[in-house]
Amino acid sequence: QDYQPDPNAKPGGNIIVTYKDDVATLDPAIGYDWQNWSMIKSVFDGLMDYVPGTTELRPGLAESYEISDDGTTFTFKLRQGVKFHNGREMTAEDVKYSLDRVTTPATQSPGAGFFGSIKGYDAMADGSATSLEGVTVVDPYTVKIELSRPDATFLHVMALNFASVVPKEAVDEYGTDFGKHPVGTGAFKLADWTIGQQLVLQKNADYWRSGVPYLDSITFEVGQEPIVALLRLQKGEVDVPGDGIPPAKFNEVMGNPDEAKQVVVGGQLHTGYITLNVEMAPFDKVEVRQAINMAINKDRIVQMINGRATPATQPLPPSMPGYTKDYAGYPFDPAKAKEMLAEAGLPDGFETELYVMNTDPNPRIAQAIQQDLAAIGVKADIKALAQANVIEAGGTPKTAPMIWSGGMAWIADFPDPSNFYGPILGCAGAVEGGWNWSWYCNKDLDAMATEADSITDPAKQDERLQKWSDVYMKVMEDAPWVPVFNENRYTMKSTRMGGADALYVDPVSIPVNYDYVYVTE
Amino acid sequence: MTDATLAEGPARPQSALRRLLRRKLAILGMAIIAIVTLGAIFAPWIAPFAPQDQMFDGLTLEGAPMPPGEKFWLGTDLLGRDLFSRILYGARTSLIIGVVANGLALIIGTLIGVTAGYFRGWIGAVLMRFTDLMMAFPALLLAICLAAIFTPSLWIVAMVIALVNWVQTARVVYTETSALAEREFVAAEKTLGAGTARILFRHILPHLVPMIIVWGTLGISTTVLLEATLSYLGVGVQPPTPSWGNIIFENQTYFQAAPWLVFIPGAAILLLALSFNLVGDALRDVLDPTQRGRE
Amino acid sequence: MIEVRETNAGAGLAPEAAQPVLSVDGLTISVRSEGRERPLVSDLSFTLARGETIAIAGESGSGKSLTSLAIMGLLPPPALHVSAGAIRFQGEDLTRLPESRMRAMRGNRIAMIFQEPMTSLNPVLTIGLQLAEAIRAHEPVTKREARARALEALRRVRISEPERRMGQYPHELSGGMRQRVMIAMALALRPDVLIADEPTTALDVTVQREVLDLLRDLQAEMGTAIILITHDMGVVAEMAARVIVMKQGRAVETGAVAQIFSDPREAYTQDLLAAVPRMGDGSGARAASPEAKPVARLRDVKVRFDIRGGILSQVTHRVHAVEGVSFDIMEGETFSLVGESGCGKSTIAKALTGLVPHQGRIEVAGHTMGGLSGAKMKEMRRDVQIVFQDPMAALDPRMRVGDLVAEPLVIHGIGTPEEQREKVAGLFERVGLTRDQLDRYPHEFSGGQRQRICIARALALQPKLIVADESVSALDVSVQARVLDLLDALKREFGIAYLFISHDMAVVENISDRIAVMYMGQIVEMGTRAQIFGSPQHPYTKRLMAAVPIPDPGRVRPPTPRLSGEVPSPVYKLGEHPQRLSLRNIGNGHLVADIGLGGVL
Amino acid sequence: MLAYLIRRLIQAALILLGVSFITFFLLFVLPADPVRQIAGRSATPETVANIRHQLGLDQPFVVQYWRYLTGLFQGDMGRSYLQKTEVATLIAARLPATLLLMLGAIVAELIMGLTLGIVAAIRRGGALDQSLMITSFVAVSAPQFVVGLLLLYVFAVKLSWFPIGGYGSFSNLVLPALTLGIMGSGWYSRMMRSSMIDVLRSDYIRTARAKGLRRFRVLALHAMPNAILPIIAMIGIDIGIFMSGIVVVESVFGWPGIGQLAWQAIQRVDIPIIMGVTLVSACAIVLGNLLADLITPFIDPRIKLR
Ligand SMILES: Nc1ncnc2c1ncn2[C@@H]1O[C@H](COP(=O)(O)OP(=O)(O)OP(=O)(O)O)[C@@H](O)[C@H]1O
Ligand SMILES: Nc1ncnc2c1ncn2[C@@H]1O[C@H](COP(=O)(O)OP(=O)(O)OP(=O)(O)O)[C@@H](O)[C@H]1O
Ligand SMILES: [Mg+2]
Ligand SMILES: [Mg+2]
Repeated sequence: QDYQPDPNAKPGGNIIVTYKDDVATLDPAIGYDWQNWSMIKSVFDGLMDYVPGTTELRPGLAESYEISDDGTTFTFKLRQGVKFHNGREMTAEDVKYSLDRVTTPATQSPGAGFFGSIKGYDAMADGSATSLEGVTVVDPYTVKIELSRPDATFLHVMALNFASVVPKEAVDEYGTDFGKHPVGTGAFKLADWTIGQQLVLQKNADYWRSGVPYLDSITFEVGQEPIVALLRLQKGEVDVPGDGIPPAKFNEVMGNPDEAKQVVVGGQLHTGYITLNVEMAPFDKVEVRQAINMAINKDRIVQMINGRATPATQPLPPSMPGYTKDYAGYPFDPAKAKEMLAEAGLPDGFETELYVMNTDPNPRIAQAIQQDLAAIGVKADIKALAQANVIEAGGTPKTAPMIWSGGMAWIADFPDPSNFYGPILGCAGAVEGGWNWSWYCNKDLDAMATEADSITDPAKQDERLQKWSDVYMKVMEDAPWVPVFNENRYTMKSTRMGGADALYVDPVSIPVNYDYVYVTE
Repeated sequence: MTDATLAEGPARPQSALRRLLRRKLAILGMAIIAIVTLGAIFAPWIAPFAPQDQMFDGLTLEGAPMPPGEKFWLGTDLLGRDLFSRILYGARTSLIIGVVANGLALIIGTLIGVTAGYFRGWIGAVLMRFTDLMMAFPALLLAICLAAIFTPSLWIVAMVIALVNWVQTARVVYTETSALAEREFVAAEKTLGAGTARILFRHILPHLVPMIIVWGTLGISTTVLLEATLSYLGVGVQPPTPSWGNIIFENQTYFQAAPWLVFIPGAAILLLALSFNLVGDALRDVLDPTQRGRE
Repeated sequence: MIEVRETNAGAGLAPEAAQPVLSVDGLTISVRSEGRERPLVSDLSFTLARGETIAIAGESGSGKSLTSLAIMGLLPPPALHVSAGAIRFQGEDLTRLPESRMRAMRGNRIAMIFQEPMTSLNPVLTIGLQLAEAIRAHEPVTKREARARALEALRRVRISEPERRMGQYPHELSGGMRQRVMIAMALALRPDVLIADEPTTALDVTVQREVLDLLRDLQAEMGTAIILITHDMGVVAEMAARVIVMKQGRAVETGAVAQIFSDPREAYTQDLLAAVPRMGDGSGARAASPEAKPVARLRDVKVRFDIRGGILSQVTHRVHAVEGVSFDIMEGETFSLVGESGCGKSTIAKALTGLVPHQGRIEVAGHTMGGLSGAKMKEMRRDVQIVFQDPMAALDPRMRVGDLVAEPLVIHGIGTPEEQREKVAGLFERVGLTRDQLDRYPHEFSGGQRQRICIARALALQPKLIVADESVSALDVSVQARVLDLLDALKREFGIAYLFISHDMAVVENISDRIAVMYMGQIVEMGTRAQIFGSPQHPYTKRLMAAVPIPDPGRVRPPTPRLSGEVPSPVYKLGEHPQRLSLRNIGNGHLVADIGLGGVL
Repeated sequence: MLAYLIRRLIQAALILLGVSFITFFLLFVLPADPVRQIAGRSATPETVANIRHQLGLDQPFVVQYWRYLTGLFQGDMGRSYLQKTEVATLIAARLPATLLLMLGAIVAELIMGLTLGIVAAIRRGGALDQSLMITSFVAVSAPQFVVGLLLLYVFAVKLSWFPIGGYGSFSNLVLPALTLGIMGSGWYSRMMRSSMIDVLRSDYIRTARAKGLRRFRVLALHAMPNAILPIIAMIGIDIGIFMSGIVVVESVFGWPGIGQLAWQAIQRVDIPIIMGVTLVSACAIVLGNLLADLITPFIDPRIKLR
């Protein structure tokens, strides 16, 4: 099944998108910020792709693929005649080169770990090999990838930016500056980049998908305060404010019917949660963790952020496959929470610390949490720190008893339930420097997760999702997290922007799927 | 003592305080400072609500803060807390920063400036090079690093602010002291056998008072805002402890939607700084004997 | 500069003494303070005829400067203002003139030279610009013309190298040269009236001489009427035809100079004239008794100041401020140092009091200076005290005078606070001040009173030697006389020795026992008062003497050669040294240096 | 003069060395690990160790500092950990904008501050003086973010006199420079007022008036240069103070300067960028001070540089 482009779409035009933060790099092996994530998606392609506006996989540079019965060998047939922006045809060699590159430690890719299931990855990671053993070029248009274990998420991994195909000669030419001179096969190519000011992507006339993109070019202006971006949008100078509607203006925009019409609302693969460090007393007691879960007034927090989210019941967001629909989560019940604390031997509560990243609205949310905890006798000191310091504290043993995740994690890399487990709830992440900030390590669950991910047969997809659902339900029993809310997405666009609403809340392309939107004038 | 000295009584000039109290603006300034200080001290009794209380009716259903009104005199903030109570409690922090930290910076700056300005030679050279070095640091960066290394708390923040803010004072005091050290009355004191400490504290320091007052009063706003910047960067006073500065910074993007959240604490800072300036100006005139008879 | 202007056409050609160019009528200047009006100048009247010079004399603070400022319309608002009377300039009342008309008048028709040549020129603008702008402010001339006329004006005041001066800044000029520039500026537009407020008080005798001569010549040439303000009766006698004597804001006596000098009617005028030190009548001085021991011995004292430059800021030049000076001061003796500005007098005073490091040997009351420990130094300082030239500068303006005088007692830990206060009160009475003034601040005293306070402070420790560095130069004659009397009385009473530094030869002659004449850091002549004043040997000494104005209107001064060069500078490159003079004893301890030092002499 | 310059430059180099050492040390002890930022959330401990080794962050402090220093002497400021780009390139791309903004701000604050100060000095004690005093306190107490947005809202959005942010032309510069300059103008007006009052009392001003010069000429030519002397030294100090304002102002106006770069780098412990920005701004401050010192002799001929 493929996407049906909008029949009314008109080619041509330029749109202006703004961001506050600068774009760090367009190197697909490195870029991991949400600004460059979607830009890289438009400049590069991977073997796999998603149907625009959905979480459904579709083939990308691969025309088709085959999975062996044991789920460990993937054979991709490449499209022929796909040209890089430098004019050379893309071949299987490029695919292999790209995967080797992203897994080589010298590249310092933050996404290397996603490829851990490919045979030979460990040898790459410790530097003893220079090429992935499991990736073989069968012929110029066929590439075979062997895994060391069955991995049901592997097709999603191949749709990640990190798996984008890059031409070796361009990487060699620019070396570490490849990120500033990207060459890919995508719908757009980089036309101009004035550091700190703007970045212009230009339509790739030779794009292998026919008919798209519609836009002639996209200008990204960086360093723009969201409030100012909104003012410019209202004056018609900007088409999409990349950072969304600033909280300070949210009520004003939504209260104005004309402006509210320009807003597209959608879900997002996001969960905001509090980690409870199970290695630190008293969070080592499950009753305490459950009590905390019952103490948080999620509705109030959602109200405080102007209702831009829905209260969460579990780690997975509702739009994620594997979400347990009939699970109501812990009820908000401070009285019960207090009782449970008393049962755990803490009738007078206790003192603890809540780490939080220092950008609005996170300190505010932390203060709301703090107040809820105070109601059951738990006195939490807030430590609002720079992102890097919070991450540092989370990854250091017995340092941060509680962390509010906002601003740092967790928008899914790909729409699969496994993405919410490994590094942030599994044992693998519960190490020094890891991202499992609750230090929750349940071997049984790890085993269940591995089992689930070994079910590669598409026919058994439901069984797999059920397994994942079970995993997360078990997690909720042990309560290392307090899932607080799932953020919604509010994308604002200028009146001249066309294309289905789904494109503006595309779950994998934030803020907009650039390849398919168009302008109406 | 003898009758003669008693008889001098009326001729003896009135105390500085008495003369200060004759000035209307100075009294206004002192009154405001007193109100702020008392408000800070007695905040628990005056404040209608606890400063960290996030009240249910403090937010609209859409999550917007309440404008000033009957229940919340100065309105509420984004978490539904009473702004008036927060301003009262915030005065504690801001007074400590604006008065203690700023005062400490002034003292350090003055000491270093005076020492360097009076003792030429290597002591002066070393101190001034050190000052140059400190001046070459982007102050904010230094503050961020220092505050991040020591876990942030009100007193740490106050120290950090004092540590980065003395530099300009030192520079200016240095220049002034160098000039004073050349004045004839200093030479005259030396020939009387006056020791260095005596010359510095009895004769040079009093002449620096007017300048120190200008810097000190202008410095109040600057330090209070610096504390806010630090809070904003997460290396300042930790939430939910209010300070005038961090109330502004937390809410500055809302200055249109909820102007009271920015302009009321802003006015408080301004008022405090202005009051100190009024008192300072008056104090300067009162302490300056050459101004006597010209009031 | 030949030009004819409507208003004063022919003024120089046919001076009509009877027609006043300026008349002041019942002028009262008041200050508004604490809501009350207090008159500072009351009911002052006088007229000034074309080409005439009138002097206003009187003690400090008598309202001389205020009167001149009132004429210029420059009283500092809002406190000071003319509260009654009129100032008529060619029939127009200046006090009623709007500011724009008054501005047109200033500099053009009425010009003024101020008391302080050092601070009256803008330090950041060139001389040429400051001159030219005065011309351009009143006459529509091009920049080039204005410059040409400025240069012309500089030539007229006989400044050396006028072209170069045009591009120089005030600090690059000596005091005398600056005063010439001020005069050039004032006279560039040939004003009808020139007000000169103490034009020479701050200057050396030699320079004073030149400036006075210049003023007189220029007046003769241009026919400008001059109001000369001064407290120096010698200057009055030499320059003016008529004199107004002021006291406490009132004119106490007005008349022709000859008549006032010969037959003063008012008691105050008589006092004033009596107080004028005259050369050749020094009476009270005694020669030191031969058995007297020296309190201070200076042997080959040198003081040099380093001037740094270069990348490592190494010493490249040195100021040889004092270059091998030797003399003794005996107990109970007044030893005077005279010489032009910059010759090193103050530096010797500073070396003697330990304020600057020196080479050579200085012994004071048995202590050898240099390398003294802190405690020893403090002890030594009990024996030498210094009284500076400017009493205001020497007193910390933020302390009460009682505390200031008690300072030395506190520092040296003498007595309890009560005893100290008693002692200070006693000292106050001794120098002629009252107890109830103890709690006032320095600015609340007159200059003379302040100097007494300084003297009281110097006396507090009962020193053996007091260094008086120009201690009376800034005081007006009557006050000066009182202070000198005080010094003399103290000398008799306590046997204090003085090192007296002054450029006023008349004062020096009156009080000294022995005198040393300095030039460029070295002594050129030394001897008893009789030797120096009776038979000056060195040409430099002679020149100093000749420059002194004589308070006798009848006396006609013999023409002196005019010099306009600068005093040569005592700055030498590292390694170079000034030529050392050797002193010859020409009998009875009268020492004279070899003649022929420097180009000027 | 040349000798003076050389001596000052040597001094400046020493100061920069000190700044680099202290900053490097502070960043070394800072409780945040850049490697974790680089490695991402899916990294294994081996990967982290590997990256740490590649960057040399496992070496002792002295070795790391020495390496940085030697690199610096060869003109190498290192590579950004996260942007994977030469720091020199990043800074070079953004520095002109920041310098331009600072220059604009200095001009703005001088124009505003000096004018207000002079007016207050002339009208000393009057109602205008009092209200100008309050104005200067408002200027000093106003948070720059709010000032910036207010200016933007009024002059760009409502009145359309200036563009809403951006970079390139003079009209882009006006509002940000004004915002940054407002705080300084408060300080300057106070300084200028007292300095001007002193100067107006001086003898040479009386002389100028006695010459019959126009009031304007007396103020502009005779009083201003003298009154401004103590102010010039402040300008050098100012550049340091600007650094914090620049972060805010640049983001409000979308001004592509180093403030934003620094801000992002601090958030994510991108040490090479923090070091680079610190050194560059220290350089600016030191040179600013030097420049101020070099200018003074032109205004005041009494001052000789030695
Ligand atoms: N701005 C002022 N405010 C109040 N009183 C003043 C002011 N200026 C001068 N006076 C007073 O006016 C009186 C006359 O001052 P003036 O300057 O005319 O004295 P003078 O005769 O020129 O003395 P000197 O010889 O010391 O220059 C003095 O008592 C002085 O204290
Ligand atoms: N600290 C110093 N550094 C450099 N040169 C100095 C210093 N003090 C004095 N001089 C120079 O030393 C020389 C002698 O100065 P001194 O003050 O002793 O002269 P003076 O005879 O007291 O003159 P006056 O009559 O003007 O007071 C002058 O050329 C002066 O410029
Ligand atoms: Mg006078
Ligand atoms: Mg002298």
